[in-house]
Parts: sequence; C-alpha cells; structure tokens
Amino acid sequence: MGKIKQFFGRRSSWSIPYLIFMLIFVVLPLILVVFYAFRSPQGGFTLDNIKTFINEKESVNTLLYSIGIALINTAICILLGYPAAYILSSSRFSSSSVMVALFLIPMFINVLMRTLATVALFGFIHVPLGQATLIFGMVYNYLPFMILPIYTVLQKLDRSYIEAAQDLGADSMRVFFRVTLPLSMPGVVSGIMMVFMPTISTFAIAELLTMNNIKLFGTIIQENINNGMWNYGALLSLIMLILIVLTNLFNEDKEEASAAGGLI
Amino acid sequence: MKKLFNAALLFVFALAVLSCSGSNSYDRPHQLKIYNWADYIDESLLEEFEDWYYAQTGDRVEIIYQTFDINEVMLAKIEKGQADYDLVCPSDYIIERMINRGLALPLDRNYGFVPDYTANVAPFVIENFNRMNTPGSNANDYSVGYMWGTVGFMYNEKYVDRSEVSSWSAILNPKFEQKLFMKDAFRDVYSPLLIYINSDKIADGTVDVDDLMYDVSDESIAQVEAILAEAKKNVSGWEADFGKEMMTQEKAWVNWTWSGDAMWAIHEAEDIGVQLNYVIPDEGSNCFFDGWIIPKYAVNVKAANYFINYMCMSENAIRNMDVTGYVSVIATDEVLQAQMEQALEQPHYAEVVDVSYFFGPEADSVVLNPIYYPDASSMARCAMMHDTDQDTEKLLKMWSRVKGDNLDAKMLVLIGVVVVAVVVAAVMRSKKNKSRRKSGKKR
Amino acid sequence: MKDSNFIISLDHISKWFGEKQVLNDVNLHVKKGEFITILGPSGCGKTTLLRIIAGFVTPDEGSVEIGGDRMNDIPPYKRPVNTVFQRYALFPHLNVYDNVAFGLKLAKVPEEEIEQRVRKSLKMVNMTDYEWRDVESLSGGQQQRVAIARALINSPEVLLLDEPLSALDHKMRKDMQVELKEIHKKLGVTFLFVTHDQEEALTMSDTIVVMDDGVIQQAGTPTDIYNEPVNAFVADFIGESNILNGTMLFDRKVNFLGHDFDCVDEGFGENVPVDVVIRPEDVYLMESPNKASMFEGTVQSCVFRGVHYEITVITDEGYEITIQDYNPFEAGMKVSMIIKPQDIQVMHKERTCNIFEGTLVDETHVEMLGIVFECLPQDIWQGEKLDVLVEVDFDKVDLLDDIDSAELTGDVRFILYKGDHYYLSVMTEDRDYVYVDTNDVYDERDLVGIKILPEDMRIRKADK
Amino acid sequence: MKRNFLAKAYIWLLLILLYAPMVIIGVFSFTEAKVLGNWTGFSVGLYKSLFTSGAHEALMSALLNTLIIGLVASTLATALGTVSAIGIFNLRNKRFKAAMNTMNNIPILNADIITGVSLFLLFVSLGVTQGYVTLTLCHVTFCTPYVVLSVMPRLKQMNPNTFEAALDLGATPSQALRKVILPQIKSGMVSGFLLSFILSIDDFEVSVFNVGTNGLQTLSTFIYADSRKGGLTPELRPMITITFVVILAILIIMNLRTKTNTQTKTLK
Repeated sequence: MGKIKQFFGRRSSWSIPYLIFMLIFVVLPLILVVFYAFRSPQGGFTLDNIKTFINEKESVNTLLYSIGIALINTAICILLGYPAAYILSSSRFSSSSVMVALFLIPMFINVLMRTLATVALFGFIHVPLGQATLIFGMVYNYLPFMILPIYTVLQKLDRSYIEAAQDLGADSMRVFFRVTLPLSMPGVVSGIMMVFMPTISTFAIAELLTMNNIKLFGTIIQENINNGMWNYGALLSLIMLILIVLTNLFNEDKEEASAAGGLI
Repeated sequence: MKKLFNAALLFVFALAVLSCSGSNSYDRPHQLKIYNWADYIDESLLEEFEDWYYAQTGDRVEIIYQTFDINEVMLAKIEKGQADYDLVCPSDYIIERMINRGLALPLDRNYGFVPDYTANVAPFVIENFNRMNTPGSNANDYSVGYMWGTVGFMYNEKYVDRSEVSSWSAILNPKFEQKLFMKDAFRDVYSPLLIYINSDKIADGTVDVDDLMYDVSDESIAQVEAILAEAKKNVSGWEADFGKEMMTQEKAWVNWTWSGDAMWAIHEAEDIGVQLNYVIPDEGSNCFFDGWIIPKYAVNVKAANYFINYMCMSENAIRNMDVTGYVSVIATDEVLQAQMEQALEQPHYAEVVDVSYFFGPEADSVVLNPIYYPDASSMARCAMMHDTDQDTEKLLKMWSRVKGDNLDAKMLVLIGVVVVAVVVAAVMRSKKNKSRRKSGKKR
Repeated sequence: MKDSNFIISLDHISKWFGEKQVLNDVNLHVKKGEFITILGPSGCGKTTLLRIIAGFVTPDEGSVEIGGDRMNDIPPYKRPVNTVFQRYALFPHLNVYDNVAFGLKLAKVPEEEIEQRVRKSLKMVNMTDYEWRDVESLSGGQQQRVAIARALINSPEVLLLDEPLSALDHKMRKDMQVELKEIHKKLGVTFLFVTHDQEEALTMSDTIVVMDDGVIQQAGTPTDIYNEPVNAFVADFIGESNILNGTMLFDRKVNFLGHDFDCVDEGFGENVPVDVVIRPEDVYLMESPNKASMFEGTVQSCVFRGVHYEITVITDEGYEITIQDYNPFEAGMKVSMIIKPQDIQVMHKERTCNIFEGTLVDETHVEMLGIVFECLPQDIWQGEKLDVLVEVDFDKVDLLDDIDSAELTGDVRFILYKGDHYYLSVMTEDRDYVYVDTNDVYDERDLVGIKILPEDMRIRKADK
Repeated sequence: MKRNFLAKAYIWLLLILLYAPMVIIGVFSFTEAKVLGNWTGFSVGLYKSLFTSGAHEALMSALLNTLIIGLVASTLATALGTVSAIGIFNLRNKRFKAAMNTMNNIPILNADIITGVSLFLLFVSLGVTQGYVTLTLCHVTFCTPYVVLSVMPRLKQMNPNTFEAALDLGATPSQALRKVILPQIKSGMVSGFLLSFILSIDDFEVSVFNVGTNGLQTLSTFIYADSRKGGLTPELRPMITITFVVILAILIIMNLRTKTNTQTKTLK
C-alpha cells in the first residue's frame, strides 16, 4: 500500500496508466491491422491480399485517383488558404481573432452535415454532381484545416525578421518571398498534412458528393470491412498507414500537427 | 469565469456518470434484435408486437430494430462479426447461402395456442423457396417469405416513353446520358442482363432461365461487363437506396430498381406532381424473395419465431405493403381485396391481370396494379436468383471493375508531374547542402 | 538648420502611440563618423527614435534627414542605414553565409563579389569558418557578430545598433564593446548605439545623448555628461552621485549640507535654491579632528568595492552622503571631510514646488489633476469658474499607502535621495507629474495614493 | 488603402463561399418542403416536429447518444489526458518521454478511418460486443491526445518548483495536485475538454465502425444511413442549423475566455 502511494507520489509515474491505455487502444490495434493484413480469411499467414492488391488494378487505380484528387484539393486549399491566413495574421484586421474564429467554425460542424449541406447547395444551383463537385466539396471541407496552421505560424512570426529584411533593402515583395514565405513553410507543411491524407482516406464524403459515382481509397477500405473482407480491408488500411508514415517523415515539427492544438 | 468553468466541469462529470450507468444497462434475453432492409416495415408494428407478444406469451420483449441496404453487409455482420441478431431478412440467394453455410436455425412453427399464420404464405413463394432445397434440407424449414418483387425500370413518364424502356438495352440508349440510376447491387443487375443476353436462347428453349441463374461462367461475366462498360456513360449514380428520392426530384429519368422501391417512389412523386412508372422489360427479369431467417447466433429464438408468425397475419401484411410499397408473400383474400381497392385508387396504374399463380385459380383476371402483381405472362419470364457462393467473388470483382475507378490519363500526368517536382526539389536541396558541407570543410 | 556635415539631422521630432507621447520635440544632429549613444531608462523613447531613423516608424511631426536628404517618406529598404537588432533577428531558415549575403543578393551583386565581401565582413567580426553553420547553432555572441556583419556588408552610411549587447552575459558584453569600438575605428562608419547601460555608453561613445520621457535631457561627450550633468536626472542616471538641495548664496558661494562652500559657478543670482551634485570620489575623507576639515561626520558603513571602498557617512547635520576612498574607515569613526570648489556641480532646479493648472469650480473647491480638491475659501472667487495655478510645496504632498481610500493615485517613476530625504516623481493616471519630498522609502513603480490638504495649496489666478 | 480593401473583400468572399451551404440549410429549415430547394412558405413546422413528433425519436435518440458519449468521453479524456500530461512532463528518461509523445501523436496524425478500422479489429478479435462502452472508449482514444497537447504548454509555463514547494509546506501529493497544479493548468484542461467534446460529437469515421449491433446510433451514423437514402430528411435541416448555432456559441465562449485571459495577463 505504502509502496503504491509512494509510487504515485512520483509524478512521472502518472504517465503509466496512459501508457497502458495507449498500448491497448493505439498500438495493439495497429499491430492487429498488420496481423490481419497478412492473414487469409481461413486464418494462417498469407500474401494473397498483397497479390490481389497488385493484380486488381481497381484498388491501385483508386489509390492513385485519390492521391490525384488529394493533390488538387491540397493545391487549391493552399492557393485559397495562404492569402487568407496571411491577411488574417497581418494586423490589418482589427477584429482578427473573430475573423479567425469565423474560419474555424465550419471545421467543427459534423463533416457529413457539411457535405450534405454542400450537396444541397449544388442541388440548389443545379450543378450536376461529379468530379468537379467532389473537388469543390473537398475544398469546402478542408480549407479551414489549411488556413489554421498557416495562420498560427504567421502569427508567431517575429516582426523583426521582416524589419531586418526591409532594413537590408528588400521591398515588400522580396520580404514576402525571401523571408515570410520560407519562414511560414512549417505551417504550410502541417496544413498539407491536415488536408492531403484525410482527403485520400475519407469515405462517405465522396459518395455523397458524386452519388456513388466516384470512390476514394477510404471508400473501398470501408466497403471491404463492411463486406466482411477484413483481411483485404486491413491490408488497404496498412497501405494507407504506410502512406501516412511516409508523408510524416516530411513534416518536421509535430507541435503543429494538431489544427486543434493551434486553436488552443 | 474560472468558477463558472469549475461548475461546468463538475456538472458535466456528474451527468457523464449518470448517463453511463443509465444507458448501458440492458438485458439481452428480453430483447429482440431485428436486422431488416431500410424502409421495409411499418415501424408502428414493432411496438404493437411487443404488446401482442406479451399478451400471447406473458413475456416482455423489447425490439431493437436496425436496417441495412446491402445483403452482403448484413451477411458479413453475421458470418464474420457473429452479431447476435435474432432475426434477419435476406434476399433469396443469401437465404440459400446462409442455409447452406449452416448460419440459419430451423424454424419452430409451434406457437402454442396462437394460429400458424405462416400458412398464409402463397404456394407460389413456397415453390420458389423449394428451388433452394439441397439434398436433406428444405429451405422452407429455415425461412419464411416476407416480401417479393421484381427488378425492372422505374421511369419518368414526362421524359421517357414506355416503349423506350421495354428492353434492358435501354441502358445503352444515348438519350439517357447521365439520366440513369443503377441499383448498386451486382446480383440484381447481373442476372437480368444475363437473361437479356440469352433472351432468344430462352425463347427457343435451348436455355432454361432457372439454370441461367447459376451461370457465373467467365464468358457470361465478360459479356455482361461489356454491356455495363458501354452503359457507364449513361449512369449518373449507383444507388443503394437513394434512387427513389432522386427520381422524385427528377435528378434522373430512368432507374434500374426493384418494383417495391418504384411503387414507393411513385406514391412520393404523385404528391409533388411527378409521374413515375415502372416496367419489367420484355426479355424477362429477376423476381426476388426476401425471407425471414433466424441466424445461428440468435439469442431470443422464441420471440423471433413469434415475430415471423406475426408478420404473416393478413392485416399486418397489408399495413407493411401500404408503407413500404413492396408486395407481401401473403396471399389471403383480405390481401387480394385490399389490393383491388388500392388499384382502384390509382386507376392510372390499374390493369386486368392474371394472378392465379399467386392468389389461386379464381384470380385469373382481376383489376390490380401490375407493378405489385405482374401478369402471369410476364412472371413466366422472371426467375429467382440463386446463390453462386464462392464464385460470387468473381461477380463482385466484375462489379467493382465496372463501377471501377475514375483514374484517367490527366490524373496520372498530374501525379507524375508532382512526384517529379518533389523529387527534383529534394535532390536539389540535398545537393546544395552537400556542396556547402564541402566548401565548409575546405577551410 | 540643414548642415551637410551632419549625417543625421532630426528636427522637432514628435511621436504619439495613441494617448502616450513617446517623443517630444526631439532635435538631434549626428556628425559623420562619430559613435553616438542614445542612453536612457527603458520606455524613454530611445528605441522609437532609432526606429524612426531606420524607417520602421514614421514621426508624427518633424523631419528626418540622412546625408542631407529628407527621409520621412522613404521606406526602410531605400535608406542608407542598416540596423543590428535587439535579438539579432538572424533569419533562421538561412545559414550564416546566406544571412550575411542577404543584402548583397537583393542588390543583385555578382556571385564572386558577394563571396569575397561576405568573407571579408565575416573576417572582420572574427567569424570565418562559420559560413555554413546554421544560425540557431551559434552562441549569442556569435549570432551578435553575424548580425553586425550582415548589417555592415551593405556598407551603410549609418549603423544603428538597438541594445545589441543586452542579451549577452557580462564578460561577453565587455569583449563586444571593445570589438565594436575597433570596428567603428576601422570603418569610420557612423554608429548610432542605443542602450540603457550608462557604463556601456561611457566607455564606447564619442557623444552621449541622455533621454527621459521622450525628451533629450543632455547631449555631450561622456566627460561633460559625467562632470556637468545639467539636471538631477542626468546626474543620478550617469554614475554614482550625491544630489543635495542647496542654495546659491551669491556667485561662487553655495550652501548645502548646512555649510557654505566655495564653488566655481556664477550667474545663478542670489539665494537661489539649486541642486548640488557631489560625485562620491570627490569627497576627501580624513580622520577627525583635522584643521583642514570643512565639515564633520560619523562613518556609518564601509564596504569594499574591489578597487575602492564605498563609505556612507552621516554628517553632524544629519545628512547621509556616499563617499569613495582607497582606504577603509571603520564604522562609528568620526571623520572630517573636504570638497574642492571645482568638484561641486551646481544645477538649476527644474522646479522649486509643484505648480498645477486647475480651475476653481466654487469658492472652496479646485479641480486639478483630473479630480476636485477641497481648498480654503478663495477670495479670488467671483461666482464663475476660472483658471488658476495651484502651488504645492514638495513636502506638503502626502503619500498614502492604502490606494483604495485615496481618490488620486499614481505610481512612483523616479526616486532621488537628497541626503536627508527622498525626492520622488509620481505620475498620476492621466500622466501628470506630482513631485514629493518624503522620508519614507518607496520603490520605483510603487502605486501610491496622493493627498493634498486644503491649507497647503497656494492658489492664484492663471496669468494669461 | 486599396490593398487593404482588396484583402477585406477577399476574406469576406471566402467566408461567404464557406458558409453558403450552411446558410442554404438554415434558410430552408424554415420551410416544410420535403425536397430541399423548394420553398413552400415560411414555417417553423420542421423545428416543431423535430422536437415533438415521435417519428423522429430515432433522430433525437441519436442526438442524445452523441451528446452523452461526447460528454463522457471528453470528461474521461480530460482526466486521463491531464494526469498523463503531468506524468509525461515530469519524465526524466528522455527516450521514454519521446516515445510517449510519439504514441500520443499517433491518433492525431493517423487517418480517422484507420483509427476506426483498427479499433474495430481490436474489439472483434477480443470478442467484445461493441456498444456504448466500446464506442466511448474509442472516442476517449482519439480525444485524449488533444487534451495532452493542450495541457502540456500550460505545464511548461508553470514554475516547476511550485509542486515541491507545496509538498515542502506539508501538502500530500494529491493536495499539491489539487491546490497547486490544477489551478495553474485549468485553462488548458478546459480548452482540451471543449475540444474533445467537439471532436467527439463531430466524429463519423471512427464511430461508424464501432457503433456495434445493439442499435446504437450517433448523429453522424444516423445521418450517414439517412443520406444513403438520398437527400436528408427535412428534420435534419433544423437539426443542422441548431448544431451550427450551438457550435458558434461554444467557440465564441472559448474566444472570450482566451481574450479575458490575455487581458488579465497584460494587467499583471
């Protein structure tokens, strides 16, 4: 008893419960994904799932297609989002914090609601659902996730860098391209993290925005899980997972990783 | 402010604890977990059954009702997930599979002093179920029919003439570009197209429709796939369930769908002044039968059996039909009467039809709604699907190939460009750094 | 006013940040090639002044000329000045080389020239071999050097340094002071150096400009500033000093510490209250009795300060003065003291009493400092409001510690020990100053209540 | 000046675009037309039926479930997250600390769908029937990291010796925690809690795999099932509108809080 007391007296030990929790609910599940991915429905180790993945061009193509859509979506988000973040962070806006909040709010509306609302909008203005609407909808959904991290970085950016650049003879254009932009890159990177991967892995959104015409990678993962093909589904998830890990290698600073973290 | 948030936190915690204890306490044995198609029942019957069941047996039961819109999803939940549903309502070929895979419990038609209403099921349905019999097992011992119907075209009379959809080839008609909804259920598309392909063979009797329903030969699949591939440009959506809504909204003109959905949509559409109709193409089609099955992992078997029986009572059958637009397998006079009255209410759809195959010989010419009860002549061209068990994989793959991916050259180019750009950028950066390191070392 | 051999001329510069006036009619003229230091406590406006010259702040009034050309509307990047920022502001995404080369690259200077100029300037700050280092990996001092190199490489006419050494530890600071001085000699570029460290200013500068409250208090060579401070603030801010109330009896004769002293100052008039500054090292201590003695006292404490001893003496008249001497005198010992005439620095008092502008609202109430005070019945009252001047002696203002009960509060801005009492400047909420003589000890920034009794007010008509 | 105007214009344009769908929903929540887009006259009928008619008790129960799970999950997450944040913060062993932080980041960086699938696999292979408890656990799993992230900075700001000081003055560790540490990191906890709550009620991709077979429906899964049947049931329009307004309120509160905080800071 006394031992336990003294053990929890050390605050460092307070991380133990969470450690256990994470081992069970974070690490173990991921291990299971790998486990199922290399397992045949009848049980026992197998590489069939990989074989099917490679042979069925659908999955691969869908993956590629999703990546393509994700790229377009990310690009548009950057193009629209960066200026917004820049303007918001520049003191020009007296009511800046309110404006930022306005940009964040959509982020907290249930993703399906948002999407249905978007679909409704397209229906309302009689735009036929298809790839175009898919991209539009994606931008709708993810723009805030791009703006926030960029904004937070620009916010933290020390003005004296800009002054130093001006002092050394840079006009506002060059100040932007030689100092502000490079220094805000971390924000852009984490913005990409928040937009690119989710775009690939979402399901439902794509279905709703295109009446099941267009599938993204997430959709086929879900279909396989739902149709009871857990092993193949697990493999697809594993591939998704690998993609995420790879892209994360590019992203240096993890602090920005949470849009939410930026929000607090 | 701080205080306020303390309070809030406290309150929340209290609420949390309360709700936790509240919402998790349920006793499984007194529940009846039903897993049924979406929009496939008059939900008020659920509560009424709870009382009825109590009246008959003195046992309390609480119904937990969930819905699915794809047979395979339901099956996966039971077969892989071992979900403990007490009652599910799969379609014919899944019934067949579940029985063959021993996922179904035999029915117990001993309802104490309650009459056995399952006797109301039309012989026509019993026969069809018998086609699923395997040596030593009779499908009717495991399943009782619930609803049945046909696969065909629902179309918008404003834009489409009946003659344009009287053949399955309609899906190739350029007029319907982006105006066609396909049912997102591969079996219900594959089989009719099979019939379409072999229509002349069927005509001259070289091929028997029922055998055709087992056909998953690669060439057949290839043929179907070819047609679908060609039809794809017309498809504006693959609907699991939203076709009916969208048709009423005139988002499309033609919908490859089930007679029941069509009927539901027709009712909906009338309210907002849209004229929809439904036709079984001349080549013939599928007729499908959905039946109740008590899965292997069921807990409350008794209630499940009673529920089946309850569903077979004429008045309940009629109520379900009114709500869902599907056709019950019950073939009592009450049903027939109700349907004839109904038909009169919708003269636009009423016809004189021969339904002796269903209601018995004296019903060889009655005024009914052929969408509910097709004329014997067209029924003759319809066949029930059969389970192709393992080979289903092949169909699934074909299906996913058809719905397939939207990858096109543009995308590939785009991706290529980006990848190259990234690589180049990375290389250049590393080079730069290297050169720096070097010149750095020099001094 | 314009004069070509002034590299920088600031004329009548004023700047407000909202309510607060940070610069008040500042005039400053900097000669080519000199090392000028702007010295003052934090918040005195010195940094703002520098930023005005650099172009990051535009003055609300007055003109800025650099090299004889008006610069008010010229953006920073077009000005012939470069800045070394307080925390260096080295670009974290560039390595040392690119940081230094930044300006040249912008100026589209050919690569090889950039190469050798960067090397040269890095050499000058002894930072060769660091070209490819990541700036974040450098120590404070090294970053400092890089920042200087970066600012100098564009060969500006003026180098602005904004408290560049404040972030360094003491040792490092000393070294950098020397190096900066050397660089200045080597290049002959005008250095404008901003600091709050008087000792730094004294060691490095050709000219020191002492600022307070956005006003230039005194400008001159370090020796001038040290030996002839124009007012109590400068005297107190520069070096150690005893600042005492005195009376100029007539030319060359001043009374303080309760004695008459010969001095060298003339032209103050007769029996004029003045401030007298005595530097601690200028008081000569001897064991008493001593016939040369000018006045006597008792050693209260004696602390060794490395080179000299710091000795606190209470004179027989009860004044406390600080003295520096090379030999110790232990506490309790009677001592005699001598002050040479030329070591006595006599200064005009800025004010002999508080004078507030106010309005008489009725016979017994006067409104000033933003509130209404009760006062004795005034015969100048003719029934309608009239503007008045209210005089209150320093020692008649009472400071209250419990600020809640006081209707007028302010915070202590500047404390001066006058030997036998403290002389405080207290700033009220609406930025009026109240000057107080008190025996109680306060610290700067202390919040105090201010009370003035009716009988202590001398009220007279404001003369238009 | 002109650039200023352009900037403002751009921002407003974006906002209008972003909010257009919501506005449409909001507007059409005040008409009873079944199909969105037809205006059949102003009425609050949908709002009425949303709260009265039994037909939508499925919807309402889904909403209730969402809220309850949201509250429970975010409360648990806040508790767990705070304690572990303190724990992690005080870890001496650099390696272990790094490991913990990385693990903590996994659910954040991971795609929701994978979190969902992996947890689904966890429960099925453990043979646990999914329901309220499991779903709540899932939500705790992806909420806690955010709590940790929002408490951590407060701990970093905190003077590390205060805890020892409390112990030194005779407080037991638990007292020290309650009386010294918690007050200092409360703001972080609150933000973490609100964030978790919002994340939880928003979640779809994790829930949909883990609602299990006991008829449990959260708002998102309900909407999903509903949306597969084509356009949303009319009652969802007022529902969406209301959620939108509520979220708006929460965020504004959060903003005010941060504002007041900063103000008090500047005062000191």
